[in-house]
Amino acid sequence: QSTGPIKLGTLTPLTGAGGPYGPVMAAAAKAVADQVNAAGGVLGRTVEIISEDDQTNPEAGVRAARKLIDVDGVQAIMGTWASSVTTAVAPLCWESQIALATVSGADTITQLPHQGYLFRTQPNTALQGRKFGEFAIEQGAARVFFMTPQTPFVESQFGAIKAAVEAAGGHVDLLVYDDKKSSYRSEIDEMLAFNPDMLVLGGYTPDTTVLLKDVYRSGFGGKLLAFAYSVNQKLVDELPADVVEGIFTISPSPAEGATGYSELSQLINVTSPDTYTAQVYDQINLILLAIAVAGTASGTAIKDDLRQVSQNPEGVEVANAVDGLQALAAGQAVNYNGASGPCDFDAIGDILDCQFRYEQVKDGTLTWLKTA
Amino acid sequence: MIPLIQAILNGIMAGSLLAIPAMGLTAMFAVLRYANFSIGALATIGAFAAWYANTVFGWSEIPALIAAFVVAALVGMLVEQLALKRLRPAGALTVAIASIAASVLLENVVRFIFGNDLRAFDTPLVRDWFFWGLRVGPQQLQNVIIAVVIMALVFGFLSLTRYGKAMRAVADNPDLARIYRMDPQKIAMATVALGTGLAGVGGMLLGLDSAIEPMTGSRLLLPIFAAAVLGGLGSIPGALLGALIIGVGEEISLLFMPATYRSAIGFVVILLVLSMRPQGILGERR
Amino acid sequence: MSLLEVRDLRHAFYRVPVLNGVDFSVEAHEFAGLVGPNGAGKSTLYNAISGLFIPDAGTVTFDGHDITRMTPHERVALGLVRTFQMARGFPKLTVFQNLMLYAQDNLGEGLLASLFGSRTGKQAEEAAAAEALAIAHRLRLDHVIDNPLTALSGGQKKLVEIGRALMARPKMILLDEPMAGVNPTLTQQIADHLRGLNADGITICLIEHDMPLIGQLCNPVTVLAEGRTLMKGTFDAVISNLDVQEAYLGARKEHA
Amino acid sequence: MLSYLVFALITAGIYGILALSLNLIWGAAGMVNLGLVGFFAVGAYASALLTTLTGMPIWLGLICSMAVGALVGVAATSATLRLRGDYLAIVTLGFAEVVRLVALNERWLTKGADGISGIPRPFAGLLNPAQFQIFYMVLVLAIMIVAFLLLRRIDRSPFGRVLKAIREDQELASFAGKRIVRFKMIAFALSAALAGLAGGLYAHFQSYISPDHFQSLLTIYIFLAVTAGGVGRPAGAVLGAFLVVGFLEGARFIAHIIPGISAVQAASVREMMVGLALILILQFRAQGVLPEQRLPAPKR
Amino acid sequence: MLEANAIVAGYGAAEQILKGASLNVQAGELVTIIGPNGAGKSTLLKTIAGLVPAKEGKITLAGQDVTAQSALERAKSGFAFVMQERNVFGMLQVKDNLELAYSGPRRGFASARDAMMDRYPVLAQRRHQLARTFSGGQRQILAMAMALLTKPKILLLDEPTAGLSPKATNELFDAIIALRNEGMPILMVEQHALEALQISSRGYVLVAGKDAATGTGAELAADPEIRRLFLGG
Ligand SMILES: Nc1ncnc2c1ncn2[C@@H]1O[C@H](COP(=O)(O)OP(=O)(O)OP(=O)(O)O)[C@@H](O)[C@H]1O
Ligand SMILES: Nc1ncnc2c1ncn2[C@@H]1O[C@H](COP(=O)(O)OP(=O)(O)OP(=O)(O)O)[C@@H](O)[C@H]1O
Ligand SMILES: [Mg+2]
Ligand SMILES: [Mg+2]
Repeated sequence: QSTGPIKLGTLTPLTGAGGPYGPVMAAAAKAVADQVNAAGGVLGRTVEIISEDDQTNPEAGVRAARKLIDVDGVQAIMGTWASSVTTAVAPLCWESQIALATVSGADTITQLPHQGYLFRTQPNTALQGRKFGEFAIEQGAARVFFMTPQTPFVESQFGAIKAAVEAAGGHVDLLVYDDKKSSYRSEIDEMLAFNPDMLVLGGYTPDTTVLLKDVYRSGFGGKLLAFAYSVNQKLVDELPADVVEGIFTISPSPAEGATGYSELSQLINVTSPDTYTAQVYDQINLILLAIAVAGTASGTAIKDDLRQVSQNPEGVEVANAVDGLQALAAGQAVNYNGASGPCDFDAIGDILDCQFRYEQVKDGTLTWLKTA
Repeated sequence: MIPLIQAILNGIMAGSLLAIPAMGLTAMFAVLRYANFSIGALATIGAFAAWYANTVFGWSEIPALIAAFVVAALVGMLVEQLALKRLRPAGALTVAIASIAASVLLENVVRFIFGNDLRAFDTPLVRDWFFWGLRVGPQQLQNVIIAVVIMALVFGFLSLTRYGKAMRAVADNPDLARIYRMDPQKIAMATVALGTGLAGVGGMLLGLDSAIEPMTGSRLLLPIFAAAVLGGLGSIPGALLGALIIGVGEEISLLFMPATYRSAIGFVVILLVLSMRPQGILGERR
Repeated sequence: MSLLEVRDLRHAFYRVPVLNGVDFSVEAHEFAGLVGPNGAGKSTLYNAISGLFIPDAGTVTFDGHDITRMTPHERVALGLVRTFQMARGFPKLTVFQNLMLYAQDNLGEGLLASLFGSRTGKQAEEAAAAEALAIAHRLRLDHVIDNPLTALSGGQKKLVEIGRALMARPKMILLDEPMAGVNPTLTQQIADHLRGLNADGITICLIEHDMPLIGQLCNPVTVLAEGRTLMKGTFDAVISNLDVQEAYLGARKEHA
Repeated sequence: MLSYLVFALITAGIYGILALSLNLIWGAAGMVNLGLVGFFAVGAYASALLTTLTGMPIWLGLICSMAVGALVGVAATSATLRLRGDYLAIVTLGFAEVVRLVALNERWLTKGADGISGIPRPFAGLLNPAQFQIFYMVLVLAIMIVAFLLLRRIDRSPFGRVLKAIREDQELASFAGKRIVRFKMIAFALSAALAGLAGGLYAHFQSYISPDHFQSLLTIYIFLAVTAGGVGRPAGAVLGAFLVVGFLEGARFIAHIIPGISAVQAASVREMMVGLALILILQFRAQGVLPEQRLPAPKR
Repeated sequence: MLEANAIVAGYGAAEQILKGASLNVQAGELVTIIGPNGAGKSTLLKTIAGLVPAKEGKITLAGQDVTAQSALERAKSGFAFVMQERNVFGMLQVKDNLELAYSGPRRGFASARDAMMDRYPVLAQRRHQLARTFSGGQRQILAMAMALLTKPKILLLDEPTAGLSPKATNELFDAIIALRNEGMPILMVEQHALEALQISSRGYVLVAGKDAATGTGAELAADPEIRRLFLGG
């Protein structure tokens, strides 16, 4: 297929448990496509985004992916969120020689025999856990309590937190809760019984909202640390100010001074886009650049030439596809540094290195503390 | 001892949230003899209506509660009129299944209009009260009281007033009701308004306690249904009791079970109770 | 030993006593009658005998077995079948299917026989079908044989009720007002048939308010009143009893 | 496009087997199994674990998924078979929840939320992906048709007649001398076995399963399928399953035609259409497209 | 008073059960319909009461055409109907059955109910019992009491004595005669056919959806052919 628009698919959760995240992700991909098309497209072809809903359900996700691949003929699928969906969809992709870019966290994903067709922009979960633990220590916490719903990465995350905190002589404990409940009073009682001075929240926005309210009611006096994708500006705005004041958040981030994140924020008109949106933004930029470098729009081309644009030491640094395409047109090599990080990948498709941005809710807004 | 009492208190507070929509479900079942599963989506709609009234019009809690009731009841009647009414001759289960389809439809109408974002009410959160090493939430206490009051009102209405008796008569035998000058259509609609309105109120209280999004209500549909069955489908006090038992059972289970198995405990409680009382706690034998 | 023997049966619903120590027995091959005022407890007695509920006290023995606490189907398996006063049935199934379901020991009902069509199963099924058609014909149900029960008249439902008992060919049939609502002419024909069954050895117990019919068919007749056995005797002895006349038959006024 | 249709047919075939399972237990015997997806999951996990851990051949795994489905089904529900229908509904609902929680939390057995990947596919080495799909479609549809023929036979047989009697009035059925608990147990075991088989077929097709696969939405879809197709008639169940898959997939294309809506709005339109289509079918055919048949009595 | 003319009716779209049945009841008349099972007697009463729609024909009450009215409207215009089956609210207590049946001004209820309970003491003794636990005969009595509480203009009775003891049957017939004597038009279906015809002013024999014969009660009861075919001897 070498004429007509270049077709790319997003497969994000638009309904179901991941519902709060998927829509913005799809919108971000679309916005990049529009931007690129306005600047003349890629290889002289326009870019078309087809958005399907994985319903946060691998069964439905596979059905949607089949449609994207077999009917729409997309060359890449971006944005799969739930690890189970990614794992279910991945074989379809490598069998059909389609690239799959994911934001899922489960460690097992990149160990699948994907022959390079899969890459993910989400940093390794153990790494995130370590950052949590180190930050807790830094904040002077000696007793850290981790509350999380059941996810594929509970163990590795908790293990890393534990290692980091115990190395500094602290204590940790874990509670895995059921994320479909409307109140967590007894879970909080259990947490209080441990008497932690820092509570780490591992959930997503819906359950974290409920949890934070109950934490507030309980009069818990310790510090709170959460993923920025759950305690985002939206949540901060919606909850009463006293409930969220002082919460620390942590998220993967590009190096300080990189422009990708703020450009994304402008492009989709969202004050502080969550990490998943930033990652999808990076995914489509990378894919378009890889296509441009390869000169053909195919999954194999993307797979083969992704690292040409993501981590080319000779390349000029670019933070979006339009700039990158221009640079390529001018005969330069490019090195993409995006909104979620520098986007350099190892052989199995994991990101090599990532910085984290630390923020804290101050007077009702997420305020930057540091990037490290 | 303290943790046990605390768990019971927590359970009562959690259970009272399920109770109101469960009473709506059971009230409709008492009269119409089918389980209207659209109450999940209608609870969401009630929550959104109240949220809209609260954050956009600035209404306070009680008027917002009324808005939740009215809007959910109107939508509920519309669903009954357009989608369910004509199916009644085909049997209770067909209607119940159609109400699930209606629920899917409604949930996505909400999603279409409001998106998936979480929303919260513009009301202050209150810290718990502490005494004797226990803590209770004033707002949750208020939910318990609302649930009990609604239970008393609805129960009194159905069993003491002539209109309430007429509702049950229609449930029993619509043809005979017609001969005795009762209008099954009107009465069915009134029941649906009552039941779905209660679902709306339940949705708002749920939203006050947690957050509002298109799945707020349907997420809890199963425990709500379970509460109604446990109490004995058709029994209003039963629905309240069933909800409290499920709530307390789940919270107590946390004392000795991993929290992730919490919702399974609800079902174990149901199994235990039902094996002793097959008709539900307060259910009438059929 | 009687075929059916009920001793000192007692039962109360929500503390309201209904059976207050009923003694009742039916000998093998008898055509017994059971009468009594409305609310005397006749149907309740049948309910206890057939296993609809377990009585508070007393025993029921049938054919030498203590059946007081057996499940209904175990009692049927022993050869005791009943009909209901308020005709019930499987509403969406046809008259034919309703009848077929009462055929006992139908080997065709096994899963394997149903799936793979065993010879004996097929034969049993065919025999039952022939029987069902004959009974339907006798009960004037031919033209509604494929109707679901919901599409029958009140009397026709009662006829199906009778028909099901006939299908079972058990040791004993308990009939609860089978003729109420059945046209008098047909009643006569059914009565003849019942008498024939009885002659073939099937024990029958009949509850009826139609006194001429009881007189025609039953001997002995037991009278139940207020949950107790008032008396048992021949039909003539029963109707000439003053207590029975007072409680049950009523003084007959001449109508203007 | 062709491979998409093949895929859709495989999905429909698996849904069809599930619908047949539900129709047997609900349509024929009147027992409401709200935990259908739980039995589907049990079957899927059984075959997946046995084939990946013990290297059992796939056909044996599938047989085991039926056996395990039936066993677990009977064990979970035997206590309720004496009780009225609503309680079976609740117990099965709880069963599905417990299955999901066990699959999610008992990592030693099920690998938790990670799920089990690398489940073997039959003849995977011999066929390329496209050939495999076609082979699997034939396999699934053939199994579905066999199941359909068997269930239709049951439906019209004396055994099926007893089930229907139990559905109509189980108390009366016992007064007709039927051992209702036994009949219900057999029916439930059969139905659970079928759901388990569907699960096994699903697992070996997808080669990956996880707790997320088994959400109650699937149970809802199957209930909708059976209701729309016609409760109490195997052909109706199969038709309903194909209709539902048709709606689920067809709605995608329609949702994309509507201009000016966001992705999430398109997704909600898609689901709305599925709900609406089923409501509309029921408005016009309250008994489903292929209503239950009444067999005429044989002629004298 | 009541006139039904060439009624065609049935259940569902295609089926015809009544194929042009006609009858009338004059003021102060007791009219009995007899006929074999499945002839359409109940269907005719249900059509008159409005529970089964008439496909053809006309029904008038006191000169007013009610054919187009619903069952509810007809009940309001003065029909009372004791159905053959399911004629009480089984899930309600006896006292609630009576309360719902009563249709006069609220404050007259207590005395009307007490009068009814005096007439049928079983209703007073068992006022809190659920109607569905009543014995067959008790149920018939309750149904009759409910119909009478509506103070109807015309009374339709479908086998009111089915299941009643001989004594209760006689008492009920006496009560019906008393009502007739008060001027209440009554249309009754009975399988106690001979007794019913004896107390009726007129009777109809309904066969296969049509009125096959009519005459005074005594005439019909004496007709040997009718006796043989429908009266059992
Ligand atoms: N579940 C119950 N609760 C309370 N009372 C009951 C219940 N079942 C039956 N009764 C009462 O028990 C008595 C006996 O009823 P039963 O049906 O046995 O009478 P019967 O002799 O068959 O009368 P009939 O000739 O009218 O059919 C009646 O007074 C009835 O009201
Ligand atoms: N709900 C129904 N749907 C379809 N057909 C029906 C229905 N009710 C009755 N029928 C049929 O209509 C015919 C007349 O029924 P109807 O009840 O009027 O008879 P009937 O004269 O009252 O008989 P009975 O003396 O047995 O009560 C019967 O053949 C019956 O099969
Ligand atoms: Mg009786
Ligand atoms: Mg009749």
